[in-house]
Amino acid sequence: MMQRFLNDPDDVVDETVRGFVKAHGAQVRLHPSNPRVVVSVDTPRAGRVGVVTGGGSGHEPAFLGYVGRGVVDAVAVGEIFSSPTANSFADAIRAADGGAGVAVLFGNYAGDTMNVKLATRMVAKEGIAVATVIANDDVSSAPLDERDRRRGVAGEILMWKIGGAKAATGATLEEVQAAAQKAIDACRSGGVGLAPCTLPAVGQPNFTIAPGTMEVGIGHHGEPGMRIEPLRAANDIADDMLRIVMVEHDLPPGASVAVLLSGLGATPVNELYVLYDRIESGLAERGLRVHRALVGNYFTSLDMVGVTLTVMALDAELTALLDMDCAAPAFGGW
Amino acid sequence: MMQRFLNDPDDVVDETVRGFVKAHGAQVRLHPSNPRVVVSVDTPRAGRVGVVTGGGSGHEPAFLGYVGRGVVDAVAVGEIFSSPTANSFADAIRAADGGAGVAVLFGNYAGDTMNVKLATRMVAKEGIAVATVIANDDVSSAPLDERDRRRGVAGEILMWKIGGAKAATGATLEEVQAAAQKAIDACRSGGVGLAPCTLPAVGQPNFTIAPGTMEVGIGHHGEPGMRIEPLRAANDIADDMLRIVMVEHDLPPGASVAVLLSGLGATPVNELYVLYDRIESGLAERGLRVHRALVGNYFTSLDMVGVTLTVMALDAELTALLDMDCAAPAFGGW
Amino acid sequence: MALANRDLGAVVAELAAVIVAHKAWLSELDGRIGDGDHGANMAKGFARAADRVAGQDLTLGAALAILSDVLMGEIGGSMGPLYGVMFDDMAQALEGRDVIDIAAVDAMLKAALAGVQAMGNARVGDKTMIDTLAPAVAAFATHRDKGAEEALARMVAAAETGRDSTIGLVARLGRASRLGERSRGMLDAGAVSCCLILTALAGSLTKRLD
Amino acid sequence: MALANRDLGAVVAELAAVIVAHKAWLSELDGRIGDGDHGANMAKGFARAADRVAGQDLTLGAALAILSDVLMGEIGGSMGPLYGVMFDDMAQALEGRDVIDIAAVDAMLKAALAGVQAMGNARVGDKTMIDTLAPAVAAFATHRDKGAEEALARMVAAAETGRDSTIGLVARLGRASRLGERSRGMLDAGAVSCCLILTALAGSLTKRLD
Ligand SMILES: Nc1ncnc2c1ncn2[C@@H]1O[C@H](COP(=O)(O)OP(=O)(O)O)[C@@H](O)[C@H]1O
Ligand SMILES: Nc1ncnc2c1ncn2[C@@H]1O[C@H](COP(=O)(O)OP(=O)(O)O)[C@@H](O)[C@H]1O
Ligand SMILES: [Mg+2]
Ligand SMILES: [Mg+2]
Ligand SMILES: [Mg+2]
Ligand SMILES: [Mg+2]
Repeated sequence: MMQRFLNDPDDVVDETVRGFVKAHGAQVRLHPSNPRVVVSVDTPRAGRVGVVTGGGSGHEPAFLGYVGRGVVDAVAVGEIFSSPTANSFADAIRAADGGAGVAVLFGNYAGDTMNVKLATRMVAKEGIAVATVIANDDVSSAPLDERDRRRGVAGEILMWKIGGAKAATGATLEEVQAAAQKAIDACRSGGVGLAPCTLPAVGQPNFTIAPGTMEVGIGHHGEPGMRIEPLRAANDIADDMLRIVMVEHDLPPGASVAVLLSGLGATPVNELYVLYDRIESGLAERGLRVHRALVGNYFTSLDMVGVTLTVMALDAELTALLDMDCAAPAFGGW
Repeated sequence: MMQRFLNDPDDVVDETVRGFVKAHGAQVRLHPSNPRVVVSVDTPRAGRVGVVTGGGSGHEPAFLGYVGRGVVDAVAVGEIFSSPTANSFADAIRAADGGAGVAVLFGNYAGDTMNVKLATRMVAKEGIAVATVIANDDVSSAPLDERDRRRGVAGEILMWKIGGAKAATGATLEEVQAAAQKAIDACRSGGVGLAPCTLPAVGQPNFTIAPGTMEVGIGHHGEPGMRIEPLRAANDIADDMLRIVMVEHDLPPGASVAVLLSGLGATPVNELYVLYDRIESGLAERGLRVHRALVGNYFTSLDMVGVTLTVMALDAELTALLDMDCAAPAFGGW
Repeated sequence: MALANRDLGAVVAELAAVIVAHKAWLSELDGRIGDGDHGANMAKGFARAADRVAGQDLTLGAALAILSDVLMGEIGGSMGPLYGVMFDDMAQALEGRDVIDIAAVDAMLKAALAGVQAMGNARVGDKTMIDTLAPAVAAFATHRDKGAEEALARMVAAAETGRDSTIGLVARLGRASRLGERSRGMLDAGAVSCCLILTALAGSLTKRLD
Repeated sequence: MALANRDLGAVVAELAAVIVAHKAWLSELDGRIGDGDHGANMAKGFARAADRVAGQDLTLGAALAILSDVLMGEIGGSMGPLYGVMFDDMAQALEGRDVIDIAAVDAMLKAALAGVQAMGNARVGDKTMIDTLAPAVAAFATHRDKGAEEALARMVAAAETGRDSTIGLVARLGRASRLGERSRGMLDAGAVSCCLILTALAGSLTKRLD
């Protein structure tokens, strides 16, 4: 028995999108003809590069929560844990196009890659230039020398922020693409799962994490991680996650980073802070300074118990773009 | 076996507060001598009324997340689900005092009431004027004619917002108190629980919700609600909650409301929007307009699966104060 | 009865020892109809107070004031303020007294009851520590003419009867009141801790009379 | 073989009927090593396409183009683009043809394979629908001289062998690849649906030849 707030599981995505647009009507609107596309009220901006993303549902507030001023212009919404259609990506691209081209910044999943490829083909006929960046920040999903096989996880949020900020400066499509690529290249992420998630249409956990154990390196849909091991104390987990994401970061003492610690849906908020307490100490021990920290449910996986840690290495350009003003439902703001 | 991110359960509150202050150091700081008091970096403001709250931990981002510019000046932090000490309330009051008195806006729980009473006695000797408002927005916790027995739940957030905004206008202590009182009087809240929460130190659920059932009217610590009934579809639950909070609201068609729909910790974010979709439709059917909606994990109960719905009736004054600019970690903002 | 009011800090240590010894039991009782932290709350506060009075030459009032400070300052929840005020008011009732005589104990007990009632607004029958405290205080006053030892013994007996009366009561205050009828049939944790305190206090005083 | 290329919309309806009939089976297979939605994804897309072609006088190419549109436009995940491109490229291979002859079928099948490979970059042995499609297309080409009926039968036989070969394979692409060695021993859902489609297509064409 699922203890969840659901109607017909087949309707959950439409209902989520509808409720989201109702709640955040000051910032976003539904595409007039495609109920699986959400568009910023500021979009399109003539002469500016549009920023688009999209992905499966069940990760709320990702992806649609990052639509807003100075972040993402339009988002394509898929079924739960399933890529949006090519049509939806194409409609999002069309909605975001202000005549200067559109950067599609998405995660490295086969379905998304193929649907973006198709969508790009569709809008090319209409003369819309598209550049893509494929996020691959999840270090546990493949070794470094096969980085193009790594999946995209919460680092995507920082990629969108940087890409959106660059677009807001009036940069060209190539410049926006380069900034977003630089952003995701500067990100390393790793997740830990303590309890699995249940897809509404399935009604039972779609993988297993035995009580007393945890899955280190878990993916955002429950993809198996690097290892299953006995559940340890929060501080040990924090240390381990930090090691996993820092191993490929070669940062001199005094360098700045941005940190994103996201709950996966059913993790109590206070425990995110328990972990963050230790993570920031670990960064300080490495001589690093946290320029900005985001702690909360930023990129979830339905009701999974777990977290994703993302550390982004900052230089002057990324810092300036990261700090640029923006507004989107998932970033809150009054 | 608890699948949770914890160290020694006795340390969870200190670790949470420490992590919180590290993550949000641009907005808040720890009290220099009391590690259970968090203070806004803007506080105290000379000649302005201070706003203080406090309560047990386990409700993050409440209470400490509402410390910030134009909301709460200082917060006293208690053990999990247990009132802060009188000393902590007194230190929060002292920290918030800018010479114009301090409004302590808190929830109707015996421990909080007594500790605020004691704290008020302590600071009175130092010449600090204190006015209190006790939130009692939870309609399920007592009948209307025993309103002073009703507990305070998520409506407290709107009370803090209104009280903080009023203080920011330079209002007197009496005016701030009156505005906060008016705010909470305009709020009605009701919760539904689908799965219980587990206190770190206890290690097993501290009450039971049988699978296949739900507790309508549940309190923020699992206090028994109005009735236990079979789990129903999200739309039915939304309709029921709306009925429960609207029954005491007598609003003419065309009136405006603010809506706060908070997850209780382990509720998937998308399901909050599924509920909100229906709730806003229900308000529209009643001819009401949602002036502002907050949907997210605003006031939680550890890892409880459930939600609280708060509807606040707005008039011109409350609308203006609600819309006033503010910034606090729990409200996000870039 | 006429006890020199000095070197009595140990009385607080003796109260603390009893509370700490019953920590698990108090939490278990609170767990049945409350949130299960009464033993932890109490033991933490009393143990800290015992540490602070240790090795000092204190009057009973001064020792109780320290206990009160710790409870009010460091223990949240309901117990901090309720027992905090109780011991503070007891200390105030002893202020300026060089000897602890029957009148002093009577004043002290009456102050304890008044303090807890002013803070918590509980009445007899609400299933709280008041169900122990009120009859105990009354019994001492009634029997004070019979001498300290007898009056203290009567107080303890009344406290025990009061404590046990909570089994048959439905909680009307505090967390247990959420349970309504389901709270009947169990001892109230605060009534039990209050009885432990009064009993230990009586023992400490009686012992010093000998 | 020389089939007039009109009134062939029903072929798509026949493909859809087979897919819908096997919805649960396809999902169950996907559930073992994927996310369990293959049957639902496929049935939704094919059933919608069947609705759209119903009652229309269409060429095979036009009907396949409608199927492709529905899959690309309304079905996300991997199947939308993979089968979407496959049917789109099949339709393009038939463009301008008045009759469906062996050369047309051969061109159509080769286009299907090229389309899926261009979109998904899978190779034989990766445990995907390609393990069905590639040998089936090759078999038809090899045996086209033996006449349509025989060549189609060879194609179906090769598709079945290819489908069954996935049991022994470890998935290197798609969701099942997460499982590594654990994906061995199970049929691949896409290989099964692809075999169903090719078999149904062969049946529809053969039937109309008689
Ligand atoms: N208003 C009150 N007046 C007197 N005693 C009270 C009152 N409310 C609660 N109590 C006592 O407090 C006890 C519970 O204490 P404790 O468990 O330490 O605090 P909490 O209820 O905050 O967890 C109850 O058993 C009851 O005897
Ligand atoms: N790159 C690819 N090329 C060809 N076929 C693929 C590829 N990736 C996956 N597949 C096929 O897709 C099937 C799964 O389809 P489906 O379950 O509908 O999509 P999803 O994997 O998005 O849930 C697999 O069984 C496999 O045959
Ligand atoms: Mg899928
Ligand atoms: Mg307690
Ligand atoms: Mg208790
Ligand atoms: Mg699948």
